Amino acid sequence: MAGLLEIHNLSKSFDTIKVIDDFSLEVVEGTLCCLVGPNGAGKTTTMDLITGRIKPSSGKVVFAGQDITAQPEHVIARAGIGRKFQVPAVLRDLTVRQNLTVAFSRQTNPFWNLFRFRSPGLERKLDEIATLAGLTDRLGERAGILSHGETQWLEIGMVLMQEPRLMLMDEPIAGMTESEIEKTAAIFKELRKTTTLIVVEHDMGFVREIADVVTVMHMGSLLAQGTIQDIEADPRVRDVYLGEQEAA
Amino acid sequence: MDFGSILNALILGVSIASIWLIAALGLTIIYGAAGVINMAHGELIMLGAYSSYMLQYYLGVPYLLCIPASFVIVALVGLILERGLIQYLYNRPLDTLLATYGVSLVLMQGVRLIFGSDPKYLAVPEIFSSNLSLGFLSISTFRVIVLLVTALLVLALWLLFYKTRFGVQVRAVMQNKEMAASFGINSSRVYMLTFALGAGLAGVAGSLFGVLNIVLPTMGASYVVQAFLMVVVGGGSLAGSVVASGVTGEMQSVFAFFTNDTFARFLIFVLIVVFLRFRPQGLFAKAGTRR
Amino acid sequence: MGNLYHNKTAQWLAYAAFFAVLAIVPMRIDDDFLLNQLATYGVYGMLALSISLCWGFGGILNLGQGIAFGLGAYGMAMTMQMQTQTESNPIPPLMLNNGLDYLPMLWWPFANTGLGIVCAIAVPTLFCAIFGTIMFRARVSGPFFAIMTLAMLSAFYTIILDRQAYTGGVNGITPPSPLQFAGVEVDPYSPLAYWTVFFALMIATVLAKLITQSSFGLVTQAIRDDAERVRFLGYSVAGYETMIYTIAGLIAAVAGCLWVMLVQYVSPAQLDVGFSLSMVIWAAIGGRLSLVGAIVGAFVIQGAQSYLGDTFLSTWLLILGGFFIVIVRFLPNGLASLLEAALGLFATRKPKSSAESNGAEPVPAE
Amino acid sequence: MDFTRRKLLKTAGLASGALLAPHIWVPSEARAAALKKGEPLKVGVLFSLTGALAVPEEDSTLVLQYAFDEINKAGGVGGVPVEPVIVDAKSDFNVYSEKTKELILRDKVIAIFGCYTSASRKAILPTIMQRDHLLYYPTCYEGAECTQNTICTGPLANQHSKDLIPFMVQNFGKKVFFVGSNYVWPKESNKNAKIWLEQAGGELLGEEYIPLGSSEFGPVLNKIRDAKPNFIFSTVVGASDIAFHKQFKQEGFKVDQMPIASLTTGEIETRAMGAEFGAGHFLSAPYFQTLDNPTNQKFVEGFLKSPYGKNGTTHYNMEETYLSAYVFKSGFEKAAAAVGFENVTPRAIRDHSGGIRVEDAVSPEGLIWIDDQNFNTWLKPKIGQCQADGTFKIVKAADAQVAPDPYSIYPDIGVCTKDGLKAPDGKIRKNVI
Repeated sequence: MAGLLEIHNLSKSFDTIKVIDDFSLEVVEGTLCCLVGPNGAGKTTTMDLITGRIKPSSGKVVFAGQDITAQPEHVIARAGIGRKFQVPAVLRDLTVRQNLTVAFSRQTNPFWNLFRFRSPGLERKLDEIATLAGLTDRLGERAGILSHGETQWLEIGMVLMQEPRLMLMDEPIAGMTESEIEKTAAIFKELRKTTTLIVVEHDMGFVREIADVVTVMHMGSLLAQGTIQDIEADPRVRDVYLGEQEAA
Repeated sequence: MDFGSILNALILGVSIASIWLIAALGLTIIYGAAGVINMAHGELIMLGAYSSYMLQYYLGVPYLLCIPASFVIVALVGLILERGLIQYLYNRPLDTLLATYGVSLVLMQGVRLIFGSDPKYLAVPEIFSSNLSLGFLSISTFRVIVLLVTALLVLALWLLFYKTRFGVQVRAVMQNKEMAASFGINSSRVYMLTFALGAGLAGVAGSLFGVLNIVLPTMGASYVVQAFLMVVVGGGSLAGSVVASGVTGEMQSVFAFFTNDTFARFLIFVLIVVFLRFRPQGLFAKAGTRR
Repeated sequence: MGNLYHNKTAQWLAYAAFFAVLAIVPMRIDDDFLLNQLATYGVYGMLALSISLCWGFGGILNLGQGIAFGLGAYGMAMTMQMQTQTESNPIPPLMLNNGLDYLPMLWWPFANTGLGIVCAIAVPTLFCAIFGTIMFRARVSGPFFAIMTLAMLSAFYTIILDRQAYTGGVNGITPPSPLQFAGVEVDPYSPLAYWTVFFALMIATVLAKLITQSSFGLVTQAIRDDAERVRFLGYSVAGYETMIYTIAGLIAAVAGCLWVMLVQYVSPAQLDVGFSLSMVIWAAIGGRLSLVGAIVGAFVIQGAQSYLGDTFLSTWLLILGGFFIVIVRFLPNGLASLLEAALGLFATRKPKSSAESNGAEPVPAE
Repeated sequence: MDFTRRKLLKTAGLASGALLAPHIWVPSEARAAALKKGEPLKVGVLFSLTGALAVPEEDSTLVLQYAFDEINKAGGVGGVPVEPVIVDAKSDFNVYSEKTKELILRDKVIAIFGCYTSASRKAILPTIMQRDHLLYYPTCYEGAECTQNTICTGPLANQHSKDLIPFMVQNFGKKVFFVGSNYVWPKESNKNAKIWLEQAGGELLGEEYIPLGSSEFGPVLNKIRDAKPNFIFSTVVGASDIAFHKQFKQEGFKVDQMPIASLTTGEIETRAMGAEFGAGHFLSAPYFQTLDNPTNQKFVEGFLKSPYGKNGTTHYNMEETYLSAYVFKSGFEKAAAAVGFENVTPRAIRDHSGGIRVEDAVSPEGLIWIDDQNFNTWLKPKIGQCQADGTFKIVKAADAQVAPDPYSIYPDIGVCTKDGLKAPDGKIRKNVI
C-alpha cells in the first residue's frame, strides 16, 4: 500500500546553495513520523515544500495519490494537510473561540461565506477540540494574552479543527515547561489514534515517547529511517546528530 | 525625428531620472532601513526649498552654501519628527504612513501660515541659468548640476552603507533587529540617524527643485507619489531606486517625445502596476522573508 | 455581563438609534441647505463606511477609494448629461466643444438611464475586482498595496484629465438638470434626495454589519491578523481580500452616484489624492473598527470643516493634521475606542468564557 | 412639538414611501425673503483663501473688499451699503459647491462673486442655475457656455489673443509653437489663436500640452528646440508657468530670439519667478498695472495704501474683479429702478445688466460694457512687454473694444443670446454648459 504522503527526489536550491538534495520520504497513513536532524538539515524547508510555501527546484510531492507539487498553500491545506508553525502562529487579535472557528474550514469559498453565519457541526467540534487542548476556560480570551504553552496548544487545536488527514507539527514543544510537555505528549498520543502526523522535534526524549517512525535528515538528504531503537543504534546518526547535541 | 532629437531625448531622460532619483533617495533610505513609508517626504522637500529661500533672503547666504545648510536644517526636522512621533510606530507600518500624512498636512499649513501662499523663488548664480551645447546636443547647466549632486549623493550613500561602521550597523538592523541588538547595536539610534539622513536628503532635493521650479507650500505633493513608485519598484534598496529612476526617467522622456507628457505619465503608472504584478517585491529585494 | 460595546444586540440597537436620529432630521428642521448638506455628509459617511470595511476589518489600506467613487460619479454624471440631450440635440456640448461631432462609444450605455446607472455602479466594481485580483494574487499587501492604489488613482486622474473630449477634462461634466428617475425629478434640495441617501447609507451599513458578522467577516479579520496563518487553514487569502476590496468599491461607487445626484457635477477633483486620503482620515478618527464610528467620523470632520473652518480659516488644516496625528499615535481605533473604554468601566471584571458569542467585533489591539 | 402642516406631510411622506415626497415639497426660492430697505445688501464672495488656488484668488477677495468699501463710502448700492459675505472655498471644488449652496440658501445673498477657474465655475453652476441665481465671474475663460445666470468681466478666448498673434507674427516672424497646460481653456484659446494665426499668415509648428501642475518642461523644450519657431504662444498656467519660464532660460533659449507670448504671465507671476526670467516676454491682457491714466493711478495708489493692498501689486485679474463690483452696482440700481428695491432678485439684476457701461472715470482699463446678449464684456486687450523690474510696458493697445463671442469658433452650435443658445435651426436652449 502506498503511503499517504510520498516525497520523490525533492530538491530545492536558494541561489546556488542546495538546501534540499534529492530527498525522498514516504509516510504511511496512521503513523506518527518524527523528522529529526541537526540545525540547517532542511527540516523546516521540507515542511515548507510540502505545504506549498516554497516551490521545489525539482522532484514531486504526492498526497493521497494526488500530485500537489507547487500548488498554492490553501489548495494543499484543503487537500487535507494541516500545519503548525515553528514560531506559534495564532490570530492574536481574535479570541480563542474565533481562532478555532476560523480554523474550522470546511467551507472556504469567500462568496458563499458572505451568507453564512453558522457552520453546521462547529459547536460540537469546537467543544471537543477545546477540551482536548485544555482551552475550554479560555475561549473568550484574546489569543494574544495566552501563555506560551497555551498558544502552542491553541495552534495545535486550530490544526485539528481543520480536520486534516496529515498534520505537520514544527517543534510543538519548543519553550514548554516539563508539565506542559507531558500534557502535549498526551495530546499527541490521542491524535495518533486517528490521524497521520509528521513532527519535527529536537527533544529526543519526546521523540522516544511518541514516534512510530523516525526519519533523520542531514544536509538536505535522508540519512536514516527506522524505529527509535534503530536510529539510536545507527552510528552515522550518532556522528552527525546526537554527537552534535551532546557537544552543545 | 532625426537622430539628434532622439539623442537629446535620451540625455534629457537621464536628467529626469536624476530628478526623480534625488526626490526618492531620502525615501529609499528611510524605507529601506526602517520600513517606514514617509508620506511627509514631499513636505520635507518643500522645507528644504524654504530653508534655502530663508537663508538666501534673510541672511544672504550664497546658493551653493544653501544646499548643505538645507540638508542640516531638514535633517534636524527629521530628527525631531523621528523622536517625537515615528519611533513609537515602528511596528505599525500602516499607521506610520497615516501619521506621516498628518505631519505633511501640518508642515504644509504651518509653512503657509509663516510664509504665505504666494510663490517664492531661489536666485542662483548667472552661470547656472544657461545651457551647455555640443553640436546638436543641448542641456541646461542646472540639470547637469542636479545630475552631479545626485551622483555624488548616491556615491556617498554607497560608501556610507558599505564602507563604514555605521553602514554595517544599519544593514545589521535591517536584517534582524533582535540579533543586531545582541551585538550591542542600538537600533533605536540607528533608526533615528537614518531617518534624519533621509530627511536631510529631501532637504537637498528641495533646494535644487526650488531653482528648477517654484517655491510653494504645495510643491512637495507633486514629487511624493513619483518618489514612492521609485522606491516600490526598486524594492527599497539604493541600487533598486537608482535603476528604477533610470528606467522610468528614460521612459518618461522617450514616451513624451513620441506622444505627450500627460499620456507618458499614464503609461508609466500602468507599466508600474503591471511590473509589480510580476515582481511584487520590486527589482532588487530578496523574495520571501515572511516569517 | 461583558463590555456592552461588544454586545451584538447593543450594537444593533446603537445602529438603530443612529439612523433614527438621521430620520428625524428632515421632520424637525426646515432648512434646505442643511438637508442638502446632511445628505452630502451621508455620502461621505458611505465612503468612510467603505474604508472602515476594507481597512478596519480587512486590513487593506486603500488610499485610492477615489477611483471607485470617481468612476461611479462619472457614470452618473454621464447618465444625467444624456438625460438632457434631445433628439434634435443628441450630443453633449462638452464633446461639440472638443471637436467631436458624434457620440463616442464610451457614452452609448449612458443614453439609457437604467443601463447608465447600472454601468456607473458595475464598472468601478468590476475594476476593483480585476485590480484586486491582480494585486492580491501577487501578494501585494500592506503599505505596498496602499502605494499601488495611490499610483492607480494618479493614473486615472491623469487619463481623465487628458481625454478631454470624452470626459470634459479638468472642467468635468456638469449636467444642467437634476436626475430624472422613474418619472420623478430628484431635486438635490428636496427631502426625496435626502431620503434616497439616507436609505442607501442605511442599507449599506446594515449589509456591511452583516458581512462583518458572517463567516466571511471572521475570516477577513483573521487575514488582517495573520494572512499566512489563514492561508494554511485552506482559505484563498487573495479571494477574500479581493472580495472585501470589491465590496468596499461597490459601496464607494454607489456613493459616487448619489454624490452626483446631489451636486450635479463631477470633475477629476473627485479622484484627487487628497480627497481619497480624507476618506481614510474620517474612518481613522471615527474609528476604523466601528462601521458607525467611521460614518460619524465623516459627519464630524466634514461638519467641523464647514462650521469651524471659516472661523479658524487658515489654521484648520493645521488642527486637522495635528488631531489626526494624535489619533493615530494614541488612539489607533479612533473616537469609537473612547466609547469602548467608557463602557468597559461598567463591565464586570470577571472574564466570561463560553457564554460570549462569536461576534464579529474584535478586541482592539493594544 | 409644533408640527406644521408641511412637517406633518413630510412625516406622512416618510410613512407612505419617500417617493411621494417631491409632490408636497415647496422649493425654497418661492419663500425667499424680500429685500428690506435700510438693511445692508448681502453679496457672496466665493474664492479660495487657502490651498493651491489661494495665490490668485486671495487677491480677488481683497480687491472686492476694497471695491465694496469704495462703493459704500460713495453711498452704497441703491442707497444701502453692501455687505460682502466672504467664504473660503479651500481650493476644493466640493467646497465651492457647498459654499455656493450655503450663500444662496442660508445667507440669502443677492449675487455671488467668485471662482478663478472654469472647473470651479462648472462645479457651482448647477446650483446657481437651479436657484436662478447670479454669478459674477471676474476672469478670463474659454467661452463655449451660454447660461442665463452669469456675467463675466474678463476676456473671452475670442478676444484675448486677437491682437497678440498678429503683433508677434509682424515683429518676430511667422513660425510659432503653442504650449499650454493640459485642460480646456488653453485648448480653446489655441483654437482661437489658430484663426488669428491663419489670418496673419503665420505657421504653426507644433502644439504641446503639459499636465496641470507639472514642472518638467524638458521634453517640450527639446521639441521646441528642434522646431525652431520665431516665438512661443503660451497658455501655461500657475506654478507650471513659472517653471516654464525658468527652464526656458536655463535651457539656453534667448528671449530676444524666441520670446514667449503669453495669456497668463502677469505681474504676480513675474514677481514669483524673479524678473530676470520674465523680462522681454509678452503678455496680452486688458489691464496692466502700468496703464497710464488717472483712473488707474487712483486705483493703484488707493488699493496699495488700503489695508487690502499688502501684496504690493495690482494685475489684470484683480482689475477685472474690481470692475465686476461696479457692474453689479449699476445692474442692481437699474433693476431697482425698474421693479422696485424690495422686488429685486438675482434674475432681475441679470435682466437689467445688458449694455451696462463702466466709464473711463471708474474703470482702470478704460471704458467697458456688458454685451446685452451673451453678458460677457466688451473690452480692449492690450499687449505688454515685461521689463527688468517685473512691470510691463504697453507696446500695443486695441483701437476699439472687441466684441465677446463665446461661440465664435462654433458657428454650427449656435449663438449665445440672452434667452439661451440659439441653434442654427432657430431653436433656443437655456443654460448650455
